[in-house]
Amino acid sequence: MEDMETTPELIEEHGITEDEYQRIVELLGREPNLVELGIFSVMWSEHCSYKSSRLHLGKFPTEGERVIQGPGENAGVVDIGDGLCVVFKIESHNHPSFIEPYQGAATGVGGILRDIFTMGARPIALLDSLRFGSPDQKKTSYLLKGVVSGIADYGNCVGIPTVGGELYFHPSYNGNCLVNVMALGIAKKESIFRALAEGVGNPVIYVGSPTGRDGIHGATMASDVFGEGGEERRPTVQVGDPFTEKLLLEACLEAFGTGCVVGVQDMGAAGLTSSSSEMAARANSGIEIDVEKVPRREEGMTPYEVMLSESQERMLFVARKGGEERLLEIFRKWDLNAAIIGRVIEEQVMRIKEGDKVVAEIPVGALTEDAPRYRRPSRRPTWQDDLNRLDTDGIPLPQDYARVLERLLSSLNIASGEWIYTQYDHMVRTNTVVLPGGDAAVLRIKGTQKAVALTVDCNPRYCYLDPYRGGLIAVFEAARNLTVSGATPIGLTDCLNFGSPEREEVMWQFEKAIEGMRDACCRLGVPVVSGNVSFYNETGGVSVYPTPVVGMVGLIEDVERCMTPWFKKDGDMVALLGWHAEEFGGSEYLSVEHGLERGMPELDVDRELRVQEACRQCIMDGIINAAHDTSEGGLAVALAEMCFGPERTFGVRIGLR
Amino acid sequence: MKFGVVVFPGSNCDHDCHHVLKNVLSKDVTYIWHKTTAVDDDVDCLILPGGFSYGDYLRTGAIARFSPVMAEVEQFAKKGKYVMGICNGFQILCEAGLLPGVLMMNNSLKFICKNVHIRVENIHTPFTSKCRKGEVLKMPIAHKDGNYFVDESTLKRLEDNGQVLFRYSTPDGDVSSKANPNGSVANIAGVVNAEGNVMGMMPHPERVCEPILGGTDGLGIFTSIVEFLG
Amino acid sequence: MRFNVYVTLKRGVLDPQGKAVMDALHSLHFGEVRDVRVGKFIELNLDGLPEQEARARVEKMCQELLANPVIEEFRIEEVRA
Amino acid sequence: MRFNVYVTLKRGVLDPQGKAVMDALHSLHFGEVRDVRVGKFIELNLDGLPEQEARARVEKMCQELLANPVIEEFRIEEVRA
Repeated sequence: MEDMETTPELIEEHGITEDEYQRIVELLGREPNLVELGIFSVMWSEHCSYKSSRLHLGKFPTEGERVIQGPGENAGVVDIGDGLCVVFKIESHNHPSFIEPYQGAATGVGGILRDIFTMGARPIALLDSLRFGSPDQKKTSYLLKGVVSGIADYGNCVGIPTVGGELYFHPSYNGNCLVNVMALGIAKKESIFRALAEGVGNPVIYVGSPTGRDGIHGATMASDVFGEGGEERRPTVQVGDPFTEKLLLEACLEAFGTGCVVGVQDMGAAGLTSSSSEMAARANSGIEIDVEKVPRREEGMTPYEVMLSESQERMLFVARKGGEERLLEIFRKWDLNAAIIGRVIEEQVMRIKEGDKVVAEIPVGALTEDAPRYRRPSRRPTWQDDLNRLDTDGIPLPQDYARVLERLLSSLNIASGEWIYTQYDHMVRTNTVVLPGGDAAVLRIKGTQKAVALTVDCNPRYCYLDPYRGGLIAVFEAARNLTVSGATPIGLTDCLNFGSPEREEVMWQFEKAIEGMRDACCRLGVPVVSGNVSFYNETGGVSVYPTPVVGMVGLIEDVERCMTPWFKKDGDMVALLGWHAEEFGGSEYLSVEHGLERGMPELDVDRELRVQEACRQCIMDGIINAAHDTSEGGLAVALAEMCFGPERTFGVRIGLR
Repeated sequence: MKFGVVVFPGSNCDHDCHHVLKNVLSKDVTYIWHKTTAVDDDVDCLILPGGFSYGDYLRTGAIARFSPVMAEVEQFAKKGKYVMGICNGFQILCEAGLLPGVLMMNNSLKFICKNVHIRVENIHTPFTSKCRKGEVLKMPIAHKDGNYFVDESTLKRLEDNGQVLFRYSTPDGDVSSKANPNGSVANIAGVVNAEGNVMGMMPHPERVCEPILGGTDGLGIFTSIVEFLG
Repeated sequence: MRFNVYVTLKRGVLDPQGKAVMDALHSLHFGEVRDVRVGKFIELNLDGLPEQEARARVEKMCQELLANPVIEEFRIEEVRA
Repeated sequence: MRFNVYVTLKRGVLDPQGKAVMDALHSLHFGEVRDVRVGKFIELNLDGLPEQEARARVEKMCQELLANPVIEEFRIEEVRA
């Protein structure tokens, strides 16, 4: 198979366009062989190269005095004082989860956790943001059951608490579910590691599960839409082993303490190929790998398969020359496969050998910096205007407000997610101070008086009705969740789930949503430190609602001061902080009661900032017992949610005048 | 007085137990790697923590039971020293035959993580001497295989010898099937061996030893063994 | 009428449980074990139906519930009373 | 040389998994299902040993690790190549 000569069909099957192929020939100065073609196809896929989004992502603010590491590494790093920092990121595993929900979601958890501990941090929290089609679809319940048990089994076995998340159902996700997983870790500032293949002659060590044929072309699959019969791409699903992940986590953290580690990266999408080339690119060095030395699970694997395999639970280390034995000893202690498979070299190329035969040699820059960048055409959809026309007089007032509130509270996008999060161990590591069910999860930082607050949030309906304001609100709503917990937002990670970038209206939605998020981040002074883009979430030409999921982290200086949304004492006064407008455009009420998705709520940024600051001040001064933000379902639902406390249930009486 | 927290590949609550003993109760405590074959003499009490030893593959605790350290744990118990198994630790002690019975899959077939209430049945043991008879403790469980099973005759022996330490109950101490989260026979949540020096329980006391985490009902278990060791 | 259904992982799909059991057997000095794969064994008791029809029904049960078609395969065996 | 080991719960021991699978089958309109029991199916590949000796070794593996004698019983079957 290796010496097959690259035919147009083969190129097309690798998802590479005609002019991209010409560019490859130019960069190599010759035709690529099959191994090289495979490597280019995964490294230049949308998923790895961000070719349709890179130009727009540049608009985000990524600096700030707390920022230690912004976008470009495996995860973002933000300083929280006391010599500590938080390391966090959110990732998507949408396509694998649609094909095999259990393993798709489980490997999503495994992958995001490796992005955290590869930076030298101990992961302490997981959150999941899940979106499915309408509940009456048979496939929806199959996907939901598989995804939840996949996340539960993997997270529980690895021993990292899943402390929060969101669950949303909407017909636009019938053909494509969204499974975004966020993870956060803690590290000392001086023990942060970066993915650098530095120091000519330093040995490259492979550690973790042996390589199999799973997931080959996982990266290109994620950059491709499903046709109606998309399911026959089944063999590309990877299988996760949380037990090996736990060994890998402990072994890596132990290895980092030896001083023998120069650089490290986990093998994520595009496995060995992306980890090795990206580590070399970041260090302006080269890397040489002998595939024969790579531990394997199957016989007769070709260099093509070894380089593109996406077997899970594998890491690539660059060791200080002479320190490799010390590292191999630690990996043996933890019963992990480990082997020296290559070394850092002078010439800035990735050279793949099989024994002493060179099977691929590619300039490192060609795979990373010189990957194509497209400014895709974008156009405001014609149907956008009448989305914002809502004739409120035509909407009848409800006859029985109590029944309406009941229907809202039992609608799946508002109802409690307790039946899900009780399947997750959300208390292990004994840091969880505010348990799931509140606005944000709060975790104490042992050894300090501080705590961090975490939330993931996005209202896709707003982003469909008005992408700019939808993006703006997504960021402010995440900040609100942190503020009502008593936290100050300090950093953001995002997972931008959209349809095909080759469709103009999708690109318009993408640009506008990013502009809205950017403006909100600038006004809040919150930097974007990591993130992920997932395009091609569409089936049969129907794409998902624009879903820019925001993962935000806040800091609480004194953990005793953190706040929860539930009423605490009889006789407490209830006050609404902020302005109440007579509007219900784009509301859950309008959708649940009248099946309408029209109009859009206003957001006055200055007022929003003042309300959040006032709320935080009230909490700091200890003059309030509960604080909750009004989101889906509005004021009535917010008040009801405040009554259902984990310790006690309360009633509340409100005078509307 | 010194504690040892055994670390199996896949243990997750080892850090949590170590934290309570060292930072909350300021006792001397050390980690014991599962490949060790000799525990130093000055260790008085071994704790087998919660987690997913060996990924819970085949059966929970089935493989950990053969770790090199387990032969040492058996000797340690024979010498009359104290052994505490929490969640996965309890499963391992049952598989090793140091405690009677088996922990099967919850009858809901789902992993359950929530606060439950347990009633203290016997206060004449090193693990419950600081509790009051019939006292109800609020403690979290986090397991998929906590459905304790013993056959009829063993159950009778446990009841007669007072080896049942805790039963799942309602907040006011009523041992009803409604209060049983996983289907355990006779609502059993924790037992002790005939000699009284080896204990296993499914709920996690180490997760409720600090007010910031919502309560201190778990402290009684640790302070009992501390006081017993004198 | 009784049927046994054997559900196993497809060839090439990673079997972490099989690997863990093999390592455990090796640590118990059963060095001769080359490979282990762990699957599910389901005993089904059905009301009397003509054999052909019953087998077709069991086939349908496997496709719809008992096996995950993406990574598992199944074998059906009728148990003579 | 290949052996199959079937590990099942002893009669009289509650089988929550079997009950749950039966309920699910009923909800999928497979009303003819009377009873379901779920067990483990373990495939063992061994180096060549005389059949008698190999079977005895597998028996030992089951008693020591593969089955929990308190609640489980096992059946061994040699697979002709």
